[in-house]
Amino acid sequence: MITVKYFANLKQIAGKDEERFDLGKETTLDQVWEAISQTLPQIATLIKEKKIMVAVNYDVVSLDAVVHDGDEIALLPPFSGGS
Amino acid sequence: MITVKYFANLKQIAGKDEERFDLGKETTLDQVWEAISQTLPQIATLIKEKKIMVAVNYDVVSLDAVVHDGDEIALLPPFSGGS
Amino acid sequence: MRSATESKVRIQKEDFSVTDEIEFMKKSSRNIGGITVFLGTGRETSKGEKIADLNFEHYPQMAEKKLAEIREKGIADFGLIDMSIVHRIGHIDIGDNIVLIITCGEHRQETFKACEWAISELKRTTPIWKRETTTKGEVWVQATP
Amino acid sequence: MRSATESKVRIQKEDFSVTDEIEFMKKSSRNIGGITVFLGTGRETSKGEKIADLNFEHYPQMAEKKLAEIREKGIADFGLIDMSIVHRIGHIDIGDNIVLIITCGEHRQETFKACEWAISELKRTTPIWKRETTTKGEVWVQATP
Repeated sequence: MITVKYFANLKQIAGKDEERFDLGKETTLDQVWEAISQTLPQIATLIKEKKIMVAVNYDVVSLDAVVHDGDEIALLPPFSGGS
Repeated sequence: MITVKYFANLKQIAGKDEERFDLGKETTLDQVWEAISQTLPQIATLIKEKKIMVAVNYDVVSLDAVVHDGDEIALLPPFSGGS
Repeated sequence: MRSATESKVRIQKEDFSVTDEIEFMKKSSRNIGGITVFLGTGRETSKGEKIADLNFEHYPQMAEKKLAEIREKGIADFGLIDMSIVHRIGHIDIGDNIVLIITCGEHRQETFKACEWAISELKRTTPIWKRETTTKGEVWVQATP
Repeated sequence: MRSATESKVRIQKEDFSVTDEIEFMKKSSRNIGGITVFLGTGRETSKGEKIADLNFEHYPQMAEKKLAEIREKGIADFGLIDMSIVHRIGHIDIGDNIVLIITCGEHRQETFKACEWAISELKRTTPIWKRETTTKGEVWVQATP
């Protein structure tokens, strides 16, 4: 299982904090987006338009990264911390 | 009367905080140094070597400034405030 | 109020005391000569709109990890004695403290450079989001450089 | 401890509270978004020599006048909301606060620039002198830029 986490406006769009997908031992982010687009096409579009950064296990990765069973994937809208 | 004030190491060299001179209604700084050199030749030398800044009535002035009766002249060694 | 002694990078709901955080940092060394502090606070207006409510959310673990990376890189790259970063989350009142960055060095020059770099880096790399409620409604703010 | 509310430029023997000074400055406006603080503190060593005693002396009236000029010019030139400067005189222990400069703005950029400018300007224009006593004896320190 991989976990996908939603933050800020993405959480509002998704209507949830996180969801889980069973995509085998190893898969690509593209296949994760494919899985998300089944129920959340709006979010898949934002990813394709590169309006979202992606972190795997707390580090930002490129959109062609490979992910593994047990990984935590986070979809991160532009940050606005620091005042 | 004009007042001449000594600070930091100049106070130690002069052995006093300040002294007063009666140099008439209007005079030049050169005449003030002349008066100082009578008793404190060491300080007059530091002034000539431009190792001291001079303030008249709390503003730094050039060494050819004219001073008036009642003015406060301060001899200022290089500053070292601010940590 | 969570204590300054807990950790040099923290994300917390509670307010912090700038004096306590500085005094804690001073314990790092007796050779600190310059300390620069950046304090971000809640403004009343945003792009001309009056703010009714201000809220911060973060991605736990990743946000703390990024702050720790900023601290380590800042100390190494700028030759600091120490650095600390605290960011608040949850509801913030106008005028309240939001973020605190403290940089300590032997001399002041490196502490200014490092502090300014650290707040830019925080905005760029740390998963924290601001939600502003104004008369026009609620918006998740986009990053401002 | 002399109170933050007395004046926004002060020279005093007593220590100050960084938190109190910041909170006093926050009262200037509800639109402060960034505050930069520089705090100079007493270091244990100077040019490799261990410091046994640290003392500051100032030229009363002129020093306060110069700090007021720095404050006014800094606010005007950098577009700040407000600025305050406090400098201590007399005996300073290692680790103790010496000087505090607080710059407040709507955004952070101008507060960093103004704070760094203000401390350089203070060192350049304000008649304050440091006397260090080390194992080599007592010296009046020459300005360090």
